[in-house]
Amino acid sequence: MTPPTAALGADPGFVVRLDQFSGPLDLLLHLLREEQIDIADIPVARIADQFLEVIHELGLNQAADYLEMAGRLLRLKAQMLLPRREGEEGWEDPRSELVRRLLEYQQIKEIARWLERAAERRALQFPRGYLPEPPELPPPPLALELLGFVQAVERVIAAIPQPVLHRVVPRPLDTEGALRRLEVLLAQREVFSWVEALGAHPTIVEVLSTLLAVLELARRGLCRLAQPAPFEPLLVYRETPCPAPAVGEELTTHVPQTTGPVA
Amino acid sequence: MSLRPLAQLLEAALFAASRPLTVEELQTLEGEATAADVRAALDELREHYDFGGHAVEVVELAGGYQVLTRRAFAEAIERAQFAARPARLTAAALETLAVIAYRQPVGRAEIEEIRGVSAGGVLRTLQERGLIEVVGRSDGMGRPLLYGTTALFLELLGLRDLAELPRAEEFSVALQPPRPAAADADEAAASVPAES
Amino acid sequence: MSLRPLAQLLEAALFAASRPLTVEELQTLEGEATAADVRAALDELREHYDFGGHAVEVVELAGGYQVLTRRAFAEAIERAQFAARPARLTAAALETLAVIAYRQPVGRAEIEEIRGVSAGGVLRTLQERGLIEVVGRSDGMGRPLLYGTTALFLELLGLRDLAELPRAEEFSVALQPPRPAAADADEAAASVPAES
Repeated sequence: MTPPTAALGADPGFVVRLDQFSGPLDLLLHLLREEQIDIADIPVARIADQFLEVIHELGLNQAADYLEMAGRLLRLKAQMLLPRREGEEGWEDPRSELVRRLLEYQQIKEIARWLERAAERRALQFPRGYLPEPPELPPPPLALELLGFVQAVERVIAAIPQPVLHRVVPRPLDTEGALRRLEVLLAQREVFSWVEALGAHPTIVEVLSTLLAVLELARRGLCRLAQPAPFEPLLVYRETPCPAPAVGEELTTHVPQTTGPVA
Repeated sequence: MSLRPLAQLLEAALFAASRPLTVEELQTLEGEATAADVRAALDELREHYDFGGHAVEVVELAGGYQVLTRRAFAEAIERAQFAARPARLTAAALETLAVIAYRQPVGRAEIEEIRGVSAGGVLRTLQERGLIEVVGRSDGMGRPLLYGTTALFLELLGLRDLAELPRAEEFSVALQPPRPAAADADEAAASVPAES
Repeated sequence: MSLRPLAQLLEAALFAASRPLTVEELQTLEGEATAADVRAALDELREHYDFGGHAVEVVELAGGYQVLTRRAFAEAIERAQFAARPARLTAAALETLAVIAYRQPVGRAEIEEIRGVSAGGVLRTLQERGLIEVVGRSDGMGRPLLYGTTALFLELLGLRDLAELPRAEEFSVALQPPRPAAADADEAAASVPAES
């Protein structure tokens, strides 16, 4: 039989899909079976490489469980490479834990197969298809216990995906950084929209920093600002600095709608 | 006297089907059978039920045939109340009820977001059971219905009012729809290309 | 030979129920009937079905009794589309059930350790299908929920009780290369409980 990894590369029609395995242990058993390997004496290095190759071929996007197993196999591979003295006392085969898990899982798989057959056999017998309307009696009293209720709440909470908690870092306004970005833009171009200094997905902090920086540059007389129409972005015009800039004058003269909202 | 093969087939089909079956449908069970064969086998089955003292009979109904329990036994069965399972809520119903109890008034969309599964059938069951009721409409898109728990709900749990729900504050805070990580401000900040 | 009154009552009740009924439940049909009376009447009904050549039989299931069609008619019923089999379980669901059936009461962590994959989704599905339920809490860290199988699990597998599951030791613990799949399947089939 061809090893699955070789087959993957050789024949595009042969596809091993990750969802055909019910987990990394299942995939591992599959590889061992394909290679007719004794579970008790696994050539870890070879199997680890094959395992990695297969999960690589299959795409890793949703395979956290497989990645964890890949990590274990690689650690094991490294452990097997460590030198050991002949007949050393107390040497424990680093593979024994993996062997135990594989055997346990293999047993579960056999039980699962037994259950499946039992269910199939049972499915050959049909219950009565027509069930009479329930009698027109008051429904039996409903049993609701506080303990069961609280457990239900806890189950729901446990099943809610936990939001990733981020460390909250105090974030001061970065006017200095915004100034540097604006100065670069001013050196390159006569006129540009202040929005260009913001980047693709600005945070509110960056918007504020940039706005303050623009105003600061205008105050220093390095640029002048204009807003063509209400709600339109401010335009930043390059200005040669005067020795004695009139503070704020540029702003009021060049912004036709001083009360106009800034987009 | 034992039932003959075609009568056996008809018995199996009439037992397993959820509705009356017509003679034409019953013919499909056995390729060679004519309508007359099927009618003869139906008669055989009917006689078998009648003379064997069975509690069921072959009834002609809605253009087809069905095996039903005889009327004489209906009363005894009703008295025994087998038809309904002992009334306990399923895990899904209980969990939905829990979300409503701690988040009310709450709409279906939020319940589904929190539990991660659709809630339509369960909401109907809970409403039929009188454990929840529509308490209003949200102002949001489509003005969805909002649900809340009923007096019966409190009664069954032995509570005087909602304030007596166990760990009310802790649970009402914990039962939030999951927040997508992308909405996080830190992530947004990280995606701004570094410049200078 | 005609069915006697108690056997008739049982037949009516078993036809009307959507699940196996226990001897205790069947006793409530007839105030004076003892458990022994009910068992005798069940035997009478069973023999009647067997010797009368009926397409249905009395099956002992999940601690109770249910009337089901005989296996021989499954193909004809399905072919005519008068009834459908229940949805098959996925491999993940079957493996999870296997762990729970043999280790119950068992927590999620142990299930995940044995299967090597996270179990949240499968546990939820099995719970919603009514095949497993929360049976308690462990004393360990965080007091995790413990799961066990339900009566519906036994019903689905056609088992009288959990004792009918083969002992875990009967499943080969292969320290040698696994045998071809076909041989495996035969062996599993052979250990399915024989028809009663």
